[in-house]
Amino acid sequence: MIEPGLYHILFISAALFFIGIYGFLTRRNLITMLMSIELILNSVNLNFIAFNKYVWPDKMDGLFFTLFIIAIAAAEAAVAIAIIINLYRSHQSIDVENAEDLKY
Amino acid sequence: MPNATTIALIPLLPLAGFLLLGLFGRKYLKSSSGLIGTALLLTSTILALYTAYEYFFVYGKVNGAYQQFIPLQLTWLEFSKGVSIDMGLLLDPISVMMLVVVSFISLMVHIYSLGYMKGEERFATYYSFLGLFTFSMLGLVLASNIFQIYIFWELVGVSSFLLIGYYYDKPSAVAASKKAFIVTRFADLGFLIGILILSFSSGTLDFTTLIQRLTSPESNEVKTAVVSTFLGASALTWGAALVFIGGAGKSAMFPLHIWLPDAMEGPTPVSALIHAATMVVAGVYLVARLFPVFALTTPAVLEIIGWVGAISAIIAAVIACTQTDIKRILAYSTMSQIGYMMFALGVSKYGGEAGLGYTASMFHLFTHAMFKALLFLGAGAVIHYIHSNDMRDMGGLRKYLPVTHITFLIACLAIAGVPPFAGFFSKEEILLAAYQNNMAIYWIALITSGLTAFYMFRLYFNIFWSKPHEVHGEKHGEGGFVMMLPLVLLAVGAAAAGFIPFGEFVSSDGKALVSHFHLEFSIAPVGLGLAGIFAALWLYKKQNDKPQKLAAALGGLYNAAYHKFYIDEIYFFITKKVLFNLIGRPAAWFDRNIVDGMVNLTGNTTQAVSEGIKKIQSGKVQQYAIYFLAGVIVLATLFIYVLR
Amino acid sequence: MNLLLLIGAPLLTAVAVLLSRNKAQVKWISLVGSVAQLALAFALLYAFRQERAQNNMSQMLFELNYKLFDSLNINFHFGVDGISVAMILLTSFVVIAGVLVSWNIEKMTKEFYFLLILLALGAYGFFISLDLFILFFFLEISVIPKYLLIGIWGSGKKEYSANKLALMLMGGSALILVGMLGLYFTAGHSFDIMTLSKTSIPANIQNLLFPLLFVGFGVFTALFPLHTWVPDGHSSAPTAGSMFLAGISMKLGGYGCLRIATYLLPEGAKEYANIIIILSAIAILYGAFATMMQKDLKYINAYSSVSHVGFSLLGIGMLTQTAITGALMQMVSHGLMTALFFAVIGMIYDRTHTRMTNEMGGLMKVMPFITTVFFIVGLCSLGLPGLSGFVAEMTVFMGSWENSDAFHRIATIAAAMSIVVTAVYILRAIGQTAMGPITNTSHLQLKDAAWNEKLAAIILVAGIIAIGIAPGWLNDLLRPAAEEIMNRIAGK
Amino acid sequence: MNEFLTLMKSELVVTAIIFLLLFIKIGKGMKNDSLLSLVQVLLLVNFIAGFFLNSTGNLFGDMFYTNPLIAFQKNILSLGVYLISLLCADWLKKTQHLAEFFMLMLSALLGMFLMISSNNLLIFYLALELATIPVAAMANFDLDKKRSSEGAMKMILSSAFSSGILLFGISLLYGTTGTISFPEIAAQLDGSSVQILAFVFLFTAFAFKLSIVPFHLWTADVYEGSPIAVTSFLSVISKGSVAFIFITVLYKVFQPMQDVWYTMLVILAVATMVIGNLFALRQQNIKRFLAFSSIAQVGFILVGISSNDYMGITAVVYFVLIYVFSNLAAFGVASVISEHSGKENIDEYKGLYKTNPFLSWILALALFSLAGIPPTAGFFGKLFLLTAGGAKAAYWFITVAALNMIISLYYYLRVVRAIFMDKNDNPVGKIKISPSVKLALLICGAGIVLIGLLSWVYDHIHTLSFKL
Repeated sequence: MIEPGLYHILFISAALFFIGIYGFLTRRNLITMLMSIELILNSVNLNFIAFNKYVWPDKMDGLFFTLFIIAIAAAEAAVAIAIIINLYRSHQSIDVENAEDLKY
Repeated sequence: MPNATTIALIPLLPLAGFLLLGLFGRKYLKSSSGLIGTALLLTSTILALYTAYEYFFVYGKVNGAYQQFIPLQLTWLEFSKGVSIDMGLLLDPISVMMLVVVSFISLMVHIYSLGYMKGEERFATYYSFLGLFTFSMLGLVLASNIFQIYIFWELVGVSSFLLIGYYYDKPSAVAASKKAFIVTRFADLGFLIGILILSFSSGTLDFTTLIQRLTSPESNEVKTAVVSTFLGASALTWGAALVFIGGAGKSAMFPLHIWLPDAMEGPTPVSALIHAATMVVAGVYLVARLFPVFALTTPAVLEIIGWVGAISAIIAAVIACTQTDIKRILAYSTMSQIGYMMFALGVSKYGGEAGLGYTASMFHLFTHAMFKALLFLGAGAVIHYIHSNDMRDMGGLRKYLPVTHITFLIACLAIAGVPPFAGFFSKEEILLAAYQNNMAIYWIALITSGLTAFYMFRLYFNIFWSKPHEVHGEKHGEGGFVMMLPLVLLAVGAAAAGFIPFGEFVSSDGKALVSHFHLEFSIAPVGLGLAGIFAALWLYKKQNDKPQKLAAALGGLYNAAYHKFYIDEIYFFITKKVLFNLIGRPAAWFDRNIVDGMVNLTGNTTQAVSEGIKKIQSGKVQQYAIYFLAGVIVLATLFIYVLR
Repeated sequence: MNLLLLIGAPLLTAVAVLLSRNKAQVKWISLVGSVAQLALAFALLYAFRQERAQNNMSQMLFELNYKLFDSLNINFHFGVDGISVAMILLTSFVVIAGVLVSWNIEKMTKEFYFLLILLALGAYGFFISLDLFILFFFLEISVIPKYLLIGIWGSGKKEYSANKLALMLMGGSALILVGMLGLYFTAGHSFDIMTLSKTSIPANIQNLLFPLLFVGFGVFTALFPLHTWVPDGHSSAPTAGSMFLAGISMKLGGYGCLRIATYLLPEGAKEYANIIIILSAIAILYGAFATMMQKDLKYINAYSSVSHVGFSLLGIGMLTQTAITGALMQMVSHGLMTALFFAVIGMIYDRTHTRMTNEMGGLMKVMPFITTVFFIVGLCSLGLPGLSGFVAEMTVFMGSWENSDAFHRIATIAAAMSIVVTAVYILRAIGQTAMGPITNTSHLQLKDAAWNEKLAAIILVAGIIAIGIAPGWLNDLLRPAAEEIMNRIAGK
Repeated sequence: MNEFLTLMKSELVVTAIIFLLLFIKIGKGMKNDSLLSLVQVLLLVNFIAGFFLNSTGNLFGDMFYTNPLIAFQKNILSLGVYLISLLCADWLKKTQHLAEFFMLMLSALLGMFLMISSNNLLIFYLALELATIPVAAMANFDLDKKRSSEGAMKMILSSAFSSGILLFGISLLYGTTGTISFPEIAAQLDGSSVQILAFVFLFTAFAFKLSIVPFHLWTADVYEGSPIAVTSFLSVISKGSVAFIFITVLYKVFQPMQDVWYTMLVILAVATMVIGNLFALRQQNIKRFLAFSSIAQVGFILVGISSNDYMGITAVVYFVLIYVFSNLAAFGVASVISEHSGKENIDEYKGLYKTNPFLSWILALALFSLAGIPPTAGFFGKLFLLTAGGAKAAYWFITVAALNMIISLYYYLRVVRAIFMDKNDNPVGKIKISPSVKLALLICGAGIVLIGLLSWVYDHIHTLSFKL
């Protein structure tokens, strides 16, 4: 049973980050895209925590930052979902490919 | 020192006439304009004669030579230290002589026109133009500065343009005026560059200084100018040659003569004034003015001048024999006579006995002015009477136009060089000068004088004898006193001018030159002249078919001469085909399509690009994210790996 | 005398025009304004000559210096030397003539006159500013009025021409802007021309900046091959518009080429002089030949402008005092001449409703006054002595001839050849329109010039003749200024 | 405590207004007209209040920092908001959620205030989100329009995405430096690869907000989709605020990396100007057109920023001030026209001058100012940006920028041409302009004409920024 080091966690968070991006780029469903953004934010949170714990144990900035990010993420999600619902009203779908009238 | 204002008034009075009649003539002074113009010119003629008297007899000679006065010299435009255009009055024998000639002939024409142009729609305009011309010509004559002469040179050019184009609604007249202006303009280009060269190498534009600097071989101006060469000829040679081109253009020397015959489209008195007596001899005057430079510094150019003159003389004479438009015949004879003056200068040397050609040339200029103006005015009377320029419509007019007939005959005798008329003396001197210096030219001149006699009397007989004239309708007479007076006065001049001891007054170096006649020498030219006259008598006294036979016999030569040796056609080809089609059209095309095309091209490419890249804005939010990431990655790699 | 008047007068006029109620008021107000400007210009000339007479030989007279953007060291710095005075005179002449000929504009009269006066304002300001930034400001002011004048009141493919003109001029200004900033930083944060003229700028920077500035201003004055806005712009513009364009705006460029590019960057000027000479010699001949082929009177004058303006650029390129003086004379002369030419064309067009030479003929019979003026301007353009064109061209030639090497000589001769070609196309134009039989019988009813047209023509003709008969005064005005410029070029 | 009041006064005022509106809303509410006029008054008060008691200092353990220049920047923003409230009055009166709209807008404004004076990455991030999320909601305010919600969706998603990237960058920065307060970071920077990566991430977030190419693609769609009031808010106010903080971050925090970001700015500036212009060239919808033109304008702002000295700061602040007037004037006219005739296409503007000379002149003035033609202020603004950029004597850079002015002039003239020259059978009808709009337009016009010529404005900003 080995103690997980900084780089393990960074690896995981990086993985999460890219998974999130991948999801954002590929999923057609708006809600899912929103969720992948949450993944990105969580990877960031992991980063902060890890750095805080392993590199700068005496500076709590990372921790607080994480808390704030969570809060903001919630707010963002709320507004986003509101918008998506409204979009659904007008487009009768929450598929990103149906919302491409504005272009060129 | 003569009084500046008196002399200044001589050109300024006609100018006043020009302004007065030009501005108010057509409205207020319609009828009186003729008299006003004539009065003004009469005054300036009197002043001119007075000046001449004063110059030759009051101030007279100082140690054997007439002095040169510059009573007035105003700086008009200064280019740099010492190089400036001055407006000045230069008095020396030739300028005084020209002063008299110009003002006198112009006066004659003014008077004559009172009758000839009566009832014309633009009577006032006509007189204002005459005033402008007289002013410019007098200014040219009196010029003390080479650039001043150029200025008035251009002005006489434009006034001749205006007067040729006087009947502006006749397309032929318009064409002729344009032709005259453009051809002379082309020559003036040479003149201008010549001036630039001369003025640069002499460091001045003032005649006296310029001549004095360029004729003293040890002066450093000459040294430097001679050293700097272009195409094997020294700068000075080029300068002098180019200046001569200017003169040749104005004086209708071959091959720049093509405008002169067409210029006859203008009213006949104008032809008499401008294209016979005064303006066309400006070239001769210019050469005479710069004669020391030509003679002492650039003899090569003088040689060319001689040949050009001779060739022009004979070519014109030959053509004149074949033409039927009486004014054109006179035009060609003018050209030929000016050729005489030119080669007379060409064969002359500077100073002393050798300077005979110079004197002769000026002498001929003088006499020629008389009888040629007379011829034109006479022709004018005939045309006025017949309403046609064509010899073939005429004949047997001697009864109907007695005065014209007599005076015309006198003029013909004069130009044919029959003693004791004026032409005889001047022509003799020219031939003598040629004989002494250049045999080839002498022979050409001799033949020419024969031809001259022939075609003049061909003209004379065709007009006044030949077929009898049938009167249809009532004929107004010879045009009354105002038209006869000038004829008579000029006839007197043409008859008597020869007895003036010209060498006394005018010579290359100002010293008196006694012209002595060898009887045995005169035999040849006079004989030839008489031969020509009798040939004309035999051919044209009575209407017959000998001329046609002769023409047929001569065949090719006749045709060539009849078509003026096709020189016009050559010019036409050069201008229309080469200038317009090979240069003008391509230039215009290039500008519209290439240069402008470039500008439009840039515009269109921008448009095209912006159309091409619109796909980036696809409207797909995920693609936006892809571009976003791409940006991030590119920047990151760029700044982490590439730029450090 | 206070130079601010020169800006104030047009400014007041413009405001008054905006406030005026009806067309008549607009016209008269602008006429009064332009008369006032003319008076001011003459007053300036007088005052200037007085100062010089009491030999006040300082390069710039009547200097004013107000702080504008203090932190950037940008100042309202005004002052005049002979060149500026001459140019201001020219401007005032053209302005009053332009106001007069457009007397019968019916469409949006107020806007029309407002824009005209704005143009004038720009020109006056440009000619008196001694601060690059302000100078540029005034230069730019005139772009939009031009655009609108052509676009709204123009004829033919006006939108296209207006766009082309505005964009090409903008391109020119862009280059000027860069060069300007370059000067600003190399001279240690100063736009002041007088300061810049005292500072010595390293040669490599001069060689970098000179083309920017010269080409930039060159676009304004139809430097070959950037002249293509000229034919289109001039031919599409309304009469007064063309007059202002050719008479004033093109001079802004020439002035800039000399006063900014050449004067401030002498080394660069020497470096590129030969190129300038080649380009302008080409422009002179090529413009003339291109003109020969034109049938539209306005195109004829536009192309001949390209050719004539070439002389002033040639003079600048020759870098001798006389040549530069000639170049300036040519600017003034061409300004008056071409304005008059356009005015006449406008008068003819208003009557015959065509500008095609081959559709006219014998107009001299029906409109003697107009055709006489046409003759005069034509003869001026082909350099007839007694009219301004001759003086200017001869001065350029004499000046050019002072460089004694073959290259300059050949360039000069090439340029001189144009006097023949010019004669050809001018006489063709005159012959086809004024002379000959009347081809179109409907032309027999045409009226001759009205009072305003006569007045406009007479004013400009007076200017042309005043220079042509007695060039001395203009020479005295320009030569010392040219000498100052030459001193800097000669490194004195 | 007293210090707290003075330093945070602008934020406090805005907050107060927000709460007032909230109470009115949960109270019995008000008629739109009266509410609107009340809000307008309040905003005016807010703007005027900005002029007093400006002092330097920091709060919350150096998280919040302010100084006269920052106060001035905040004033510019409040002025903009005030003008918007006037310009879009006609549209605002129609919306049934007026109070909410202003609450959102003002909280966004509050966010911007905080962002400008943030001195710490945490508060910066919070403020950034506060300045973004409400705007997304506002973008959706034409609830029944498909395009509106689409725009809003695009905005919220892409901004969330970009803030994700930003946060990742911040985390890396924190990891390498161990701090999130600006001054300390500046001290800690050593230019290692990780930090550069972090910087790039951070930079892109700004780039996204300023819509710098290639992070700009959301801009046009959102602008076109959302109501004009929001579009103008986005294009002027949020752009301006981000530009201000961008300068602070670059100059204060990343000063050690200046050669990195200078190069980056140059590249992106050129790209932004060119792409923005090329797209603007062929737009038909006026809003979309102005969107791309504003992208091009940002390119010029970058030129100014690249100078990296007080000259740049001054130029940028000055330009933004002018930009507020010019762009708002343009949007104002657009909104008036679209409100009364529903026309938003440039072709439909043809012959506008015949019917509405006043609107035409204002629009023309605004466009000339945007194109940088004298005597409008835009000329000076652009010129000073280029001057600032020229300080580094990168001539080709300036030349490219200057040449871009040609293209931009071309498309601005397109509109002018449509208004003044082109014929049109059914032009926009005669429009009765409501007084408040007229007032706003006049203010804008005056600003466009005067700010350039009244040089003391510039000098004032200069003195403010010179003190730093």
